[in-house]
Amino acid sequence: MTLSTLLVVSATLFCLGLLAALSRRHAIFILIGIEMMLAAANINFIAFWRFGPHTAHPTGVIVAIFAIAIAAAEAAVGLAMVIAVYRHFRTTNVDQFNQLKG
Amino acid sequence: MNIFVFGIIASFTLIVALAAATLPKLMHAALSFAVMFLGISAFFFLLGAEFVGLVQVFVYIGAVAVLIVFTILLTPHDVGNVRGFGWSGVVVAIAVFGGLIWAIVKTKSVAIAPSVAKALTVKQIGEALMISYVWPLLCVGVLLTAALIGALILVMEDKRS
Amino acid sequence: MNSWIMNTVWLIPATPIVVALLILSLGKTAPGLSAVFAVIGQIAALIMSFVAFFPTLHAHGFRGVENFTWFVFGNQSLRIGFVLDPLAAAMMMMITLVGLCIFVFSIGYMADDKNLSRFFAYLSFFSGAMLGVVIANSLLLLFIFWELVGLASYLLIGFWIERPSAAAAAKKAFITTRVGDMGFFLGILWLYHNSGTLLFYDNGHGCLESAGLAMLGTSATFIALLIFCGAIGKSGQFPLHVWLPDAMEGPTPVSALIHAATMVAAGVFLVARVYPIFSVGAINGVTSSLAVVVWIGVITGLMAALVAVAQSDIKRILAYSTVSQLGLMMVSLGVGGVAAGIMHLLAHGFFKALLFLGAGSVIHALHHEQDIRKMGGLRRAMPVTFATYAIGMMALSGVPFFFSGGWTKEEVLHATSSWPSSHIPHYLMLVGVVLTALYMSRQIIYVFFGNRRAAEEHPHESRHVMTIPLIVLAVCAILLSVVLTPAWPWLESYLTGHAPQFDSRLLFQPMILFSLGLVGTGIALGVWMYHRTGELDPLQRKLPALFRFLENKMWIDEIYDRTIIALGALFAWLSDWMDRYVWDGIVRDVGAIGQLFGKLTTGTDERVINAGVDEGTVGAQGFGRVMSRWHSGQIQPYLGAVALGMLALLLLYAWLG
Amino acid sequence: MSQSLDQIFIHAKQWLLSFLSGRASDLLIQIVSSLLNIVALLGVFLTLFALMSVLERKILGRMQNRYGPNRVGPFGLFQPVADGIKMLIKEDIVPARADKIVHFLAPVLIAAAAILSLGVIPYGRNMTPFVIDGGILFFFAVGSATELTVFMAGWGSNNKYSMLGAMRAIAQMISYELPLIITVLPVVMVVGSLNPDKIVFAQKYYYFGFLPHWFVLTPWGATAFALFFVSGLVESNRTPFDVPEGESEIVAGHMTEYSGFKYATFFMAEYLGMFAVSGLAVTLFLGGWHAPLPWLAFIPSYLWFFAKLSVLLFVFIWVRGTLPRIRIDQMMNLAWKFMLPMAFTCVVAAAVWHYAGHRLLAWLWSLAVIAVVYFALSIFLDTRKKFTPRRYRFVE
Repeated sequence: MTLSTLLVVSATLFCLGLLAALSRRHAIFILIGIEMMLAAANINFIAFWRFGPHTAHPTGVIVAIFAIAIAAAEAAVGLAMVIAVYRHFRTTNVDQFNQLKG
Repeated sequence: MNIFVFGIIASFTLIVALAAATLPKLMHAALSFAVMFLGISAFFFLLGAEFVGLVQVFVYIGAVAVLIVFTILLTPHDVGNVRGFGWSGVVVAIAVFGGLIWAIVKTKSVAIAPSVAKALTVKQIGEALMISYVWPLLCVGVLLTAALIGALILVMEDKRS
Repeated sequence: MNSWIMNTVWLIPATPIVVALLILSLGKTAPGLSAVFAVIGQIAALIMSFVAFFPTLHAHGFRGVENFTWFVFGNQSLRIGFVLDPLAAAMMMMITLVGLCIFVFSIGYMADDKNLSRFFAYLSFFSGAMLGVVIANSLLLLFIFWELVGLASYLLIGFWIERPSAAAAAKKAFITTRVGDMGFFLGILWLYHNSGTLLFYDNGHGCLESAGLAMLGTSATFIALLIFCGAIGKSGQFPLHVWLPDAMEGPTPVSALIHAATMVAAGVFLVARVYPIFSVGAINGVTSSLAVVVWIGVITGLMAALVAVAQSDIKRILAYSTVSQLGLMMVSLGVGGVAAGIMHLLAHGFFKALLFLGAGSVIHALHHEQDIRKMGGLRRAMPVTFATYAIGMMALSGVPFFFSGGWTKEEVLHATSSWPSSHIPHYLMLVGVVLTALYMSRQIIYVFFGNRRAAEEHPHESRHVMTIPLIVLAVCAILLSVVLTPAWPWLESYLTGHAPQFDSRLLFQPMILFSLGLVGTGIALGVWMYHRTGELDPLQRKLPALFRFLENKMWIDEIYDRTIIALGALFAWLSDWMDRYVWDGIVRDVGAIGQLFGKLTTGTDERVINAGVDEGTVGAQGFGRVMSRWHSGQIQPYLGAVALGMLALLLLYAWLG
Repeated sequence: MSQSLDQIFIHAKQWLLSFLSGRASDLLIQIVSSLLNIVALLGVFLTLFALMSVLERKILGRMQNRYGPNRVGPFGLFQPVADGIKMLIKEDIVPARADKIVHFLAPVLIAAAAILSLGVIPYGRNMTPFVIDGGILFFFAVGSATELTVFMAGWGSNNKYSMLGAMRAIAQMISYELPLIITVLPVVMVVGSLNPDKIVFAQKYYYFGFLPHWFVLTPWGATAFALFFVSGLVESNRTPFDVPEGESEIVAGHMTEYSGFKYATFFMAEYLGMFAVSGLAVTLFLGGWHAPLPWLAFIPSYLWFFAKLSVLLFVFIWVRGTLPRIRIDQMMNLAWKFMLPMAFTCVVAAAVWHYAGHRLLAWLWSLAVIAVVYFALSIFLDTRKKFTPRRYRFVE
């Protein structure tokens, strides 16, 4: 197991998140996809910390912890927005949210 | 650490992640999403960051996944309307995937084995958080409070209507 | 030791104010608790005053000052501070002790009121604000607390807010004192302009110290008179005395607090505090500003004493008596007897609080009957109230030897007799003494002697919580005379900073016998006139015209109504008319001109400028239409674009590196 | 003698593993060691579950003035065996419109979570099945998965009672998870570790030679223990907080559509969760496996642990036999208005304890902090005012 295999796994996870965010029509999938991408990024942080030269300083771990905290906040606000948008448009299909169309 | 355990965890995580991204039923996808974090936290355990793994499980399975299923319950929808699948997104995702893999393979400096390191204790993380990163920690606290209040205000029923 | 005292002296006014806020924050939940808090706060203030009193005892002429910068504007800094000298310490002792008695009395008197906690919060606030006035070392800080005192009096006079008369009286008190405060504030500004400081004592640079006073020059007279305006308003001097009798609309403990310890004392205290400004350039102890003080005091004292003779409301009589006594104090200050005036203020605080609380006890027993003609014969029903009330009456009338009021009044008369400018004030004050004894004996005969005329069948003695403060105050009124006798004038020397000397010969002077005779005359006259009283006042029977004149307070309120208030109404009507027809018309004309100009410019705009802009916008619109095709308004294409951009960056980076 | 008796299970395990050493790879030995731990854990706690189910019924019976089960075996002790057989041979019904996979996975996962959370508790000297630095965090991380599994049960059943029950369960679990976790914080703060073993070791001393150094004997520890215990009652859905499965209101909550062995699994998970919470309470506040008096230390440590555990379990049963169920709004009010502030107060009191210096002084100070907040809360949350005499209004 080398760093590159881990990176390949996290890149795959990232692209699966991107897939969920880009191709699904339900608004919640965008959030799920973003959370997956963030998780992939967290794996990278931890991996680079673990494989890097300074394992004594838990910098990567700290960044991951902050990322988790911020992702939780993002999920809370995002889901609240989904509910608010649903109340307004009576749908969660993101194709129909095109009020900003130019 | 050996390649066997790693392979099991990686395939488990990626299969569940694929399920989360593609399962037609929203609830199944959300539950797979929750299970995926078990795999990710296993990665963290494998990499010696037990604390982050536990926090990941705690936050995502305990809180975010519950939030998501609640949101799904609160937004009943006509299933046919949301069933669609955008193939352009698949193309973009595959293109990005190709680009990333190409970049990783091309970069020689990442093909390294892990160094032998002492296990990271919770105390070390706590000291780092409370000494070196105390301001970011406070900022995150403020951010979480703001997010809490903001989320509440967003979903609050409008009294007038 | 001293610095420790000075660093913590601010706690004395702060404690009651904090207690007031605490009580207000409790809300109506626990009225009993609020009373307990208020009393505890007052006891704490009393103990701290006592502690602060000690250093002033040891060194004669002690003066501790603690100044600090409040804020800085530009290159100037505004400094405020606290001062502790015999004047402040004695005042604090009096305020906290009398206040404590009144607080305790209120527990019984206001027991049935549903807003008890609000009442105690205001009382505490009132007491704290007055303590602030006393220890302020800056005219500005004093003014702030002064206004807080005014606010508290407004809140308390209008405490029974559901009564229209109480609300009106509160407004009247507030507005009338505000007239005086306007002058006071102008005086402060003028003083700051001339001397550059508002601190009283500041190591020789304060406005009351020689360097500061020297800078005032001739304007000192005007500054002093303007400051005196404030004292006129607060201490109810003629012509701004009209609010004080109306302030009787508040609950009786409030009247006691206003008349004895806090509000009216503030005016006299102010004059005593800034006395150096009044006496700038004095010849033989006489300046024009002090002469004004004297004459205002004389007019007030005599007029109020006359009016008091013909009043029938038990509290109004006491109110006019207060006005009259304040006039006496002002005279004393004006003729140079500062110590005598302050001593009279302190003694007056005790016995006037005693009288008011005694009146409150009577009123409480008679279920809020205040007309003395409907009282009578309460001597047996309320022995404690009667005994203490009699002591208060003796003290107020100025019976010498045993009662504090006698000695202090003696000092005042002594001071007036030696005023070089004129002897008329002295004689008029002697008349005032007779009148005081007269109306007080009239009141006490009406209330306590004779037959029972009250509608209430069985009036009974008040509860212990109300009688014990009366007894305490009565004891104080008597015991205080020990330190006031001319034989051992301890309090006077304490205030002036000399060592007291014992000289028993001074106890018996012809002056004292003379005044004893005057007081005796007054009391005898009262007994003779009123010993067989009915519903109709003997004076009213004999001299109905004079009685009506006095009963209606010399028609001063009516005169104000006809003159000042009518003038104000006229001005208001006039300015309304001007606004409506004159200024409005001008504004309309200006508007019309503007409109015309606007029409002209519109024409130019539309024909000339718009044409050019229109051409430009058509081009921009076309470009925008092309660009807007890219904006689907949906989030996923945007996300995809971001992903593609990331991919492009990645490829670029890989290609370069 | 007592030493060897104390470590008898450790020695037994090492003896078993010694057959493998030298013949198998390290990984295999590690796996076998873990398996042995798991087997021991499951054996002990499933037995305890069986025992508990019959004892609960018997004790409840005594409390309600009747005999409990007393037909099967001596004193009815074989009742759980009979129950087990009955559960196994019952028909397993899955509703036609149910989400089959989710419906099946829910009981499995809920039991798994409960068993996992049992893994980090030290049962005796050197007897922690799964040693991990952040053991307490592990406990709560695994415990938080229960919410999702309850939701799966409710949603997968496709039944409105199940869904309502699941919603209630999640609402109360989330609400009470906060006090549950925050009351652990003072202990963690004072010990300075999330490791259960270290927390137990920190309580091994005795004041004056006889008074144990347990955290429950400090003001903040006593308060935190009380709060923790109540939150534990809620987390394990026990009376008086059994709102999610109140049979008189919503049949059986999220377990309505389960029958046979799946129902038994839910039942078991609930009991295992109860054991886990009690075990954690023993570890955190009651000195873990330490003896209450120094001269009783010759009794093996695991016996002490299970003695304390049984006392707590008895209290669970006792509470169930005594108190009626409370309403969901009362529960939420209790959690957010009283328990959460009190839990934070415990944290503050523990900090005061830590910095106050002298022990007696610290004791008094932290008691003062808690007492002040307690009385303030009791004044502000006083609801007696609401019960004023009713006023009737008539048409005039």
